[in-house]
Amino acid sequence: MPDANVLHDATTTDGALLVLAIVLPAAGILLSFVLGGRYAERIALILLPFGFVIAMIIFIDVWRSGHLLVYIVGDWKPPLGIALRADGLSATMMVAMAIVFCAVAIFAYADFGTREGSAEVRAPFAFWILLMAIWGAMNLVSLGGDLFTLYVALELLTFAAVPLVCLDGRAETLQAALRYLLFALLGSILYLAGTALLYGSYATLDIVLLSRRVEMEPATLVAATLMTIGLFAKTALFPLHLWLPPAHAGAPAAASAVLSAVVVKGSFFLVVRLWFDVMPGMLGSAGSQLFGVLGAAAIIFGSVVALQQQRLKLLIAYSTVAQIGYLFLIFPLAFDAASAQLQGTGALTGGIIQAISHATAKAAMFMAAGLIYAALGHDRIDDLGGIARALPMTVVAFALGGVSLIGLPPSGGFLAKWILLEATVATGQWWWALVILAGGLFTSCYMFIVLSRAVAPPSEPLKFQIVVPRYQEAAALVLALASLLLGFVALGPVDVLQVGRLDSMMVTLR
Amino acid sequence: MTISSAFDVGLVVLILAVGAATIAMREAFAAVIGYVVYGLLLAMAWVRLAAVDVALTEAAIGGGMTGMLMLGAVARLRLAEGNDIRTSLPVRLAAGVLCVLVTAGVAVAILSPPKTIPTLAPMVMENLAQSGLGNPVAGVLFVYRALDTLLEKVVLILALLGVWSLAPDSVWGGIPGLRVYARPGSTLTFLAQLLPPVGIVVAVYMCWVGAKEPGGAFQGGTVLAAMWLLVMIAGLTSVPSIGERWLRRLLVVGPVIFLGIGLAGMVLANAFLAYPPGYAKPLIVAVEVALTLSIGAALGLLAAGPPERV
Amino acid sequence: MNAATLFGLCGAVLVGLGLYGLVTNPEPLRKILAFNLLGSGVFLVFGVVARRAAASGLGGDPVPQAMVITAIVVAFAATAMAIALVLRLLQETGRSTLSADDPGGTDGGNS
Amino acid sequence: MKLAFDILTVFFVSCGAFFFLAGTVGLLRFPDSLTRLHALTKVDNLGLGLVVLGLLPQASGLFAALKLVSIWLLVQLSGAIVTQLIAGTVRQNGPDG
Repeated sequence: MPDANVLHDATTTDGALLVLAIVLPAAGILLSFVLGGRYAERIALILLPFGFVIAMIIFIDVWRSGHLLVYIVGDWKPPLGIALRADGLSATMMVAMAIVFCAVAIFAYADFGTREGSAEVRAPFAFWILLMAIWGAMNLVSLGGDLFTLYVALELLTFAAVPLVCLDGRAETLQAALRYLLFALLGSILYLAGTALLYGSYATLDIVLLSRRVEMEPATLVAATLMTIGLFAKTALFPLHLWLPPAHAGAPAAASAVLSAVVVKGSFFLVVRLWFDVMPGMLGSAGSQLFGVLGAAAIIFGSVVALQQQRLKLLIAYSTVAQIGYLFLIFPLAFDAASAQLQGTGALTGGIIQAISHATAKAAMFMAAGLIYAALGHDRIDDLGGIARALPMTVVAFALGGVSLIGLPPSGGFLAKWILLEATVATGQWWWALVILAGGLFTSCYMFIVLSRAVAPPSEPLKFQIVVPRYQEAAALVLALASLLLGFVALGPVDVLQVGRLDSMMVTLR
Repeated sequence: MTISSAFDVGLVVLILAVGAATIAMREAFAAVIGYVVYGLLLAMAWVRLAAVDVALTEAAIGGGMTGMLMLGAVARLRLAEGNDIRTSLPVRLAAGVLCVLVTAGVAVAILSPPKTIPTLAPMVMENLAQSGLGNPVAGVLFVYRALDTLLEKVVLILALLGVWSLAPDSVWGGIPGLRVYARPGSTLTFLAQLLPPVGIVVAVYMCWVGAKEPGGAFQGGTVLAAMWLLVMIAGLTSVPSIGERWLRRLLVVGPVIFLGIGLAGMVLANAFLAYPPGYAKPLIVAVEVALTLSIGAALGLLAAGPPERV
Repeated sequence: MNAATLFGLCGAVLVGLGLYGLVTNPEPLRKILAFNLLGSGVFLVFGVVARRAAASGLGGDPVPQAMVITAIVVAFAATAMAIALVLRLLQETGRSTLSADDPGGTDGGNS
Repeated sequence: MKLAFDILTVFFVSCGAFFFLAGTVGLLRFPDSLTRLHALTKVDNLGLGLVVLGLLPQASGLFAALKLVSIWLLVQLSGAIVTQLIAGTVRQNGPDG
């Protein structure tokens, strides 16, 4: 093996950026907490753009050099210490999430802004700190090179996400939050059980070291199964999705956007890390088909239930259940029968693009739905008549998000589905192509229902509760446009996703 | 069978029996009491597994603090409406099968250890001298895996914020709804006057020996939290409102100092969360002292719950 | 069978017991209790992993022991948040149920 | 000398264990809260006291012996007070409170 000795265990130049990406949110949380009052908002609004800049620099670095960025924390190399690593996947996720965070921050400024001189207010204070926490947790999920560090990241994500659900303190949202918390705790404890068993077998939890040491053993299989079930519960993959719709639909709009766009992607990302990076040869044909079946069931079930919804936010939440399903189709499609390995090429690229395009589109749609709710005082789909004339920008943002979900060109959704369809052809698994196409059909149906109601004339003159600020509409529109134009990355840096993948794959081929 | 293995078998049987009872009992109150007993038995199991640090943490947090939290909740929930019907039999059967499968899986994993059992213990010990610490667990927590420990403190702050955020808007910045039983001259007051001095000495001792022997910031912090709660419940000191400046500062002082020293390591040593050679031990002790205070405050406030009055 | 394996099997059974309670018990407080039981079973597995890797004059591998300490504190924080939610729900509604379609009730049966 | 210490230990710890057993039987068998408390205090005072006394000859030094005694004292203190509190509650709210 030529690269068996390349451990990725030396800090690279610019590695300090990785530390910054984690320390900055942590410092922001602590500072906001102690300063209180309006500082939480100010600190978040200053730091989040910085987060985008850092993510961009990391991305460009990885892209240009074609190498990982590595930072060895405390100068203790794995297995004793912890490494932070940015490969193509993590750099891409970080940039995409940073864009969503910035847009959400602009959007939330209207709902959670506090006036000059007013005392500390509960909801804004909590919201901004929790937003920074999710940002930090996502960075840690992307960069963490150690499965236990990733457990801490998962818990950060949980503790930040659950209070967001019930910020308004209504009984339904409290119930949704409690349910979400129980599912999430079950998920993380199962994940933790898996890490215990893996440590017991290999005395390391470092991803790169583990990928070199794992062997097909009972303990390893049990560990991987437990971790996967736990992560499925957190990702809300069918049939562990029950917590998602009430939680995502009940939260305030800005929070829904973050929860649906970002938080579920965190645990999905760990599923990818686990199966593509740590043990690409373990899933096997049957396992990858099972993942695909669950994904397909999620697509069909989520879409069908979405079609029956009376309320806009619930419809969008069920659509999230369906869209998560696509992410798991990559497993059967990435499975290479010849080497019995998951190949981190075509299908994985499609999956990551799907994750990003869903993140941007869904955040835009939740924001749009939130604006419609705020303007009308309700979100009953049947009574949306006239809203397209009253809030054209909002409805356009919603529609563009839908375009990406359906998968029309040139949207990111189109590119993702195109790549996945290509993979079905290449691997000869036509049945997944049917699922992908059926999902698109369902999505167009419920999008059509909503949009046809929105452009219809109102049955009675609309009474507006509030005037919707322009910049909120703009934030939603920008995200929707980002999702729409994501398809053009096909001309650009898609290959960045491969950075850092090749070597871990080659090593496990021994 | 030797005496010690007979003891182990007895202990395991007791743990499983009490554990099963906490699940099976109909009365929530009885189940919670069972859980406290269970926590203490589990602490003994940790001693038998030669993990005294964990035993201390489990006894203090797993049994003590969690039990107290649960008891408070049961007392309040008693007033609630009678609860819903039991889960249907098919569901219970399906769940039973699932749980047997999971148990079997974990058991198989435990019964098939690798031929040579890998360990990091020698590596931990080899490098421990550099830091001047004597307790290998403290070495892992504050030297090798300091990042996890630091971030876990942030998790604690977030959890507290999450608990606080459940308060109604009108009482934000108010006083947590800890039940106070202030009756001057009562035995509780007596206990709250007598125990804290001892408790504080114990906490300081635990934090101090943590560098050399079992103990440390977590265990010391938990004892501090318990003493603080006792004094508050007895009404000897008022429950602080969550907006208090000193309280917020106390809560973050540990993580902030930890983070600060970590960042200084980028300049003074050669990496984030690395300690300059020769200064490792004093720096770690400083971090531990600050963390003990912050952890104590955070655990106490987590147990006290969200603000309920202004 | 040595002591470590014995406690390991104990942990495995506790994981199953806790999972069962979490899935089948309708009361949120009891679910939280079951979660703690499940958690302590997982922690025991860590303890066994540490114990059987004893070397260099130590009673066990300190790395998993340190991880358990971190995890115990996180589990306590989670319990505190869950209980606060239950009590707040009680305050709002006078009840503390998770409504008819119980989380983890029917759906937890898959794996 | 060692033998004499060991005999002392066995004797006192056995006595302590007896009181633990008796106290536990009392806890399970006695009819109401107050009598049960009465049974429990025997465990705290005598049972634990005898066990500690029995362990003293085995202590590795003065400091360890002091630790053992302080455990007994602390349990005495908290046991007595908690018993008081429970009994007070029982008197206030009746036997079911």
